[in-house]
Amino acid sequence: ASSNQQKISIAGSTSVQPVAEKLAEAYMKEHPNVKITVQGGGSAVGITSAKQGTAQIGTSSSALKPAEAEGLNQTQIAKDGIVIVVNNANNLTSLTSAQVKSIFAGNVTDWSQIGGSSGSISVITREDGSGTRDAFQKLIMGGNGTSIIKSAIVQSSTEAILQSVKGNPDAIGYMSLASVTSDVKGLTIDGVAPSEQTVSDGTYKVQRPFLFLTKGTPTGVVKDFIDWTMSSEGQAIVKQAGATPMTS
Amino acid sequence: MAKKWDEILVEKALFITAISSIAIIVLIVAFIFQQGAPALQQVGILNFIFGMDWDPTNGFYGVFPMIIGTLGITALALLMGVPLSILCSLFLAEVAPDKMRRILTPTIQALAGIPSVIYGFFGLIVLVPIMRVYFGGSGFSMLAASILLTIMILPTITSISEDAFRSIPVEYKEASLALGATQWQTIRKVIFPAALPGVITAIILGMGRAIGETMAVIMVTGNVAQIPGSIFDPVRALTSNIALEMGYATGLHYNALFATGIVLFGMIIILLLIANYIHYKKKVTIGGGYL
Amino acid sequence: MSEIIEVEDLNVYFDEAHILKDINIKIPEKAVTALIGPSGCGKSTFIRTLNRMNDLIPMFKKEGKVLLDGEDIYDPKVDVVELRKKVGMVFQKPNPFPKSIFENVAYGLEIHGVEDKDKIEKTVERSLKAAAIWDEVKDKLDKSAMGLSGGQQQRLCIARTIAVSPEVILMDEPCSALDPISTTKIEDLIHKLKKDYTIIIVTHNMQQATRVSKHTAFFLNGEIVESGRTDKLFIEPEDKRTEDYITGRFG
Amino acid sequence: MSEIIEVEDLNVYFDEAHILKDINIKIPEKAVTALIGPSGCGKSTFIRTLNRMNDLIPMFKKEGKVLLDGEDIYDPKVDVVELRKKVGMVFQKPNPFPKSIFENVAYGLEIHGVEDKDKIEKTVERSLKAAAIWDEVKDKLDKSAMGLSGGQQQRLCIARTIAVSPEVILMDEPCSALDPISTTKIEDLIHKLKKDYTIIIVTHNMQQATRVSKHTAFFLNGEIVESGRTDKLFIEPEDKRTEDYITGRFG
Amino acid sequence: MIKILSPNNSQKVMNAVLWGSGLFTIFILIVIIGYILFEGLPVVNLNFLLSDPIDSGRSGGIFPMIVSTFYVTFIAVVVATPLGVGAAVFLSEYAGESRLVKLIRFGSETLASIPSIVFGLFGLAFFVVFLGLGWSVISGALTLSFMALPTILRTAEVSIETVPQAYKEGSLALGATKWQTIYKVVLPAAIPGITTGIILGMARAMEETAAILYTVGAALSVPISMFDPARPLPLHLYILATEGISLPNAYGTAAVLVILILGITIVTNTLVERYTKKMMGR
Ligand SMILES: Nc1ncnc2c1ncn2[C@@H]1O[C@H](COP(=O)(O)OP(=O)(O)OP(=O)(O)O)[C@@H](O)[C@H]1O
Ligand SMILES: Nc1ncnc2c1ncn2[C@@H]1O[C@H](COP(=O)(O)OP(=O)(O)OP(=O)(O)O)[C@@H](O)[C@H]1O
Ligand SMILES: [Mg+2]
Ligand SMILES: [Mg+2]
Ligand SMILES: O=P([O-])([O-])[O-]
Repeated sequence: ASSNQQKISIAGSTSVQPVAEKLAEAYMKEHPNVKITVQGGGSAVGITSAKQGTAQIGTSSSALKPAEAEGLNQTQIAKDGIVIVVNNANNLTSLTSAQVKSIFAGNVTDWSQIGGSSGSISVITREDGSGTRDAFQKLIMGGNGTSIIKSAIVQSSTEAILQSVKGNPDAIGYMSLASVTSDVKGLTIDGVAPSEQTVSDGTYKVQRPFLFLTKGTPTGVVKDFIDWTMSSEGQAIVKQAGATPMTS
Repeated sequence: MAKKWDEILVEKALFITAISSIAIIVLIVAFIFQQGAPALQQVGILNFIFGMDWDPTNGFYGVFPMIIGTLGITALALLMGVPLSILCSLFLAEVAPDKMRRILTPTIQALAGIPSVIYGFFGLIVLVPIMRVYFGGSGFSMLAASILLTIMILPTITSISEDAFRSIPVEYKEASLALGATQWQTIRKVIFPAALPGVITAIILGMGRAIGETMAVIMVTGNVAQIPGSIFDPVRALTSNIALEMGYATGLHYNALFATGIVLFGMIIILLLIANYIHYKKKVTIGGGYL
Repeated sequence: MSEIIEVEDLNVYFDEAHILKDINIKIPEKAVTALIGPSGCGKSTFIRTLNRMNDLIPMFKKEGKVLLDGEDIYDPKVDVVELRKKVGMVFQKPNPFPKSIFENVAYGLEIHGVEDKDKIEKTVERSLKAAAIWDEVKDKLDKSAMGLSGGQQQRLCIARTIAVSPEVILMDEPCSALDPISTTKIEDLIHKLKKDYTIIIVTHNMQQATRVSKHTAFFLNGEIVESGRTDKLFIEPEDKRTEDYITGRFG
Repeated sequence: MSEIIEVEDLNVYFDEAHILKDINIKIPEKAVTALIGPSGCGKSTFIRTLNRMNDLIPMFKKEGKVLLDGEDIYDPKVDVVELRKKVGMVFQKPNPFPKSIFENVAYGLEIHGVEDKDKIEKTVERSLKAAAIWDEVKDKLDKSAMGLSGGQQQRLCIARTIAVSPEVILMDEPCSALDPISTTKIEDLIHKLKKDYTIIIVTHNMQQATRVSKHTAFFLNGEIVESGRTDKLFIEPEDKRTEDYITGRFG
Repeated sequence: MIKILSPNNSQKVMNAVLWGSGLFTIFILIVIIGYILFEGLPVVNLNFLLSDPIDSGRSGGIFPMIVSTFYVTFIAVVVATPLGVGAAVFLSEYAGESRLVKLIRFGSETLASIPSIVFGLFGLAFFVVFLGLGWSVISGALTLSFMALPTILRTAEVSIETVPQAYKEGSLALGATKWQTIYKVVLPAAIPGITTGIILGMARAMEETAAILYTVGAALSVPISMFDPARPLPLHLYILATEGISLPNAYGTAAVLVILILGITIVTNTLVERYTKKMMGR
């Protein structure tokens, strides 16, 4: 059977990785002659691997910059909501995006300034360049306009944000919707509570794309896989994997 | 003369292994430089090293706070870790009951096999909250990282120096004890000096581990690229800088991360030169004496 | 003359091997006792038991008593360090420290808390002279002791031991690597020392035993076959095996 | 009788220290040559020069020639390994390997390519018997050699050396740690060996020198003061210093 | 401080200090290993050990990861050990104190301080892309072997240098060649130290994440050939933990890894201990 076996390698974003793995698993079940491997490394690895051809499909969890996009064909396979989270002990349940912005810009430094019980705010952010931060920066901070305060604690993964916020009653952070648990509290922003529904229909604004990147237009089995991913069957699996499908 | 051929062959083979280590080093160094040099050129070496701002999105590439961060974390970790590890290795080699040693030695070695991520999570979930409660601030701090590193370098330094202590010929020990020296005097004046080369190697390897460690440090330092006011403030290490952003960096940003690697490399070389200078000064011959 | 050391029913084992069997002996104070016997009979093991040097060997086990000044040195209350200060030892294989010649001899003084440099220097010189090695090393006191010849190392180890003036000095074949002249000098030293110190010397040289010792014990296969005054033991031994051994008719 | 080794104008230095000075000596084949002299005079250094063991000491420097069978052993063309196969050595300080007693003796055979187990076992037994240690170790051949007594280790090292039958055997005080009986046995061995082998022995024991050797060389301060037939040298030495030394009137 | 104390008292103080540090280390060991086992053992059962992961590891087991870990670590150690020990032998026995020696020594120490992520990126550029080995067991293992190399090299060098000269002389005097001497006398005598180096190197290779993140692939299936991608335990738990897939399973994976390593170190140490006892007679 191996003689006509076809291989696809996928590499890149670690946020997309679990989704891609689940897609691959289901696809391989239907197509026993196709072997798909999924490799992490980060969105940058996705971009370079796709460009170099080391991987047939690169993945990214943020919109590409013009220079990065050059020569690449992009397919958005899912959406991912980004939730502003605080400690469960925090008495606030909602904020406006302007309030979040001033907190992250460092203009508001105590919870009492915005109606919470007093406590100096501990701002936790993701690392520069991460898909999550990119989206947050663009949609909350306003593009390159205002930067996140320099003294903010930087954490490099979804789980690390979760644990940091969980462990500190005065913390605030942001993270992928799929990973939010009852350990922390997701805030309603501008009156919209984050949920798959609100992300999917676009009412919840803070979100980012999950992208499949190919060098040029996909062909053959790669094209078939991507098409399948976009089909209702594939999108159902995206949903199972915790991401928000393109169509609800 | 078949034998002679064997010998020459063996020597050549050994030479090749030695050279291959060099080749590996050269390969990696060349790789780092090739990837990092463009950033140094574009940003300017001095701007890069002494720049106070790291903000790739807006084109600022200065690593000075991280140099301080790395030095601080490493120094603090060595300050706590070296004495603890060496005392512990002395404990194992000279004091601990045999049965205890037989369990402890492998367990300490196993400590070297615990993934950094786990150390990181341990730090994040257990250590950071404790630090926050007792020392204020966010808990993310230089000290938290140093404590983790102290534990992480413990197995390297302890195991290697324990071996160094235990390989000192018993004759020396006997001679000292027979003169009425206490065990501690014997350790301090005979065993320790004779084992010094091994201990220094252990420290150097431990220092390497401390400088090079990434994953655990990332989770507990807070990664704030600012010069810390105290050991309770958050900092960012050079290694963290590379690991944090490498996943997303392209173009100049990517090169700048490797340039961070070059700076780190320079620091390592300076630290090693210092360590080797001490090493050279204190060089003792053991196992010598030909009769 | 009183006994400084009394050994009662001493048995020593290394793991299962029974090395010393029912040893009973009294060592007189301020006198020289020689231990003789064929190679491997347990002489070294015996004297290493007297300063508890065998404690370092994990498989060492002992039964019986070793009394020093009436006190059992294996009593848990005994401070081994103090014991070894009182009971010095020159090992069978010369074992200088990997330090300079001077430091080798000064070592014992320093650990005994002597800080006066002058005193240390004087004692080092006196000890090296007594061990008949001063002339050979006086110009290279700061050189490593590892670069000495076998016999020089042996004499250095003697100097190192006498520098700290222990009450009892155990010497395990101290002249084995020495030429007749150096040997004579060491024997002179022993003669001098015995006025104030108790000396136990292991030797393969019967003449040496008769020259230096007042008492002799003859070891064979881990047992003491005979012990007593040297003049008597060598002239009219009680045991046939002793006679055979000292006359070289053995085995 | 021909000379197997000829040493011409040999000078040896350790760094600046001039250890051997203008040594000229011929060693006769299939005979025993004794080297005597006070401790530290250069005997060990001299014999270690004969199998190029001093090459291992970084600061060793030499001038002059050492001819073995007419060939300079320091010639760059010479294969040191072959040389050392021909010229075996028993060291002053016993240095068994940290291996079992059996392996210690079998070692030399194995590296010389002997593979026949039976032959190895026989040779090991024969060598241990010749070195007068067989009875003491025959039941613990698989035990570590490090657990032997000083004298046992010394005899083991002798066994190890003769097991590979070198043409020339250098012995640096091979009986220093041995009792008279073992010593006699080793001397008997030497007598047996000298029929087929050339032996050079360092000894501090004048009687031993007269008993075993045909030729003797007297070393003093790195020089050979006198060398020649043992009977002559000990009865009517030419040099005053030799006379003083052998009669013990020295220094 | 110690100066003012009498030797006797300083002995007592140091005894207390040494015991103190020993007990403190035990405390650390109990806290760290206890923490991992406490958090991780609840999910560990036979099914966890022997089945494939389901849902990226949200449920199911870690069998392929255990296989991957052994596969990758084995190759890494098999490559790094001869290189490291060989180089150490060359440095300590053949090269003298030349420039080259100093350079290699210095280089290997530098190598020991290079961050693992840089090794990972190097591995990606060199093995995966340049040599075209792809994301595979072999790419990951070779990267790890480079990381483990300096520890093995320097540790072996130190222990080879402490072998008493007298052993070497004894062998050479019997007509052994230099290599025979090294192989049959020096290396056996240096075994305890060399094993420590190998164990430390191996432990490093077994726990490393960053260096394999970019090189080994992350396949969830059992690797058969060296060129298959794999997902060793530390990488698996890294993905599980950082992406918030399943923290309990991450700890379970960590617990398994810790137990594996403990098993290996205990067995090796016992063997070495026995061996030394036999050789040294004590
Ligand atoms: N490695 C060395 N470095 C410096 N000097 C040395 C070294 N080895 C020996 N010497 C010196 O060379 C001289 C001769 O030493 P050698 O060992 O040859 O003496 P020896 O005649 O064998 O004495 P002994 O009977 O005591 O063994 C001595 O003065 C000794 O101190
Ligand atoms: N560490 C050890 N382990 C096992 N057996 C040992 C050990 N040390 C000595 N022995 C054995 O104990 C016996 C006595 O040894 P010891 O060293 O006391 O002899 P000795 O009388 O001093 O001999 P020599 O004159 O050769 O030095 C010997 O048979 C020896 O093999
Ligand atoms: Mg003895
Ligand atoms: Mg000598
Ligand atoms: O790995 P990322 O999805 O955060 O780019």
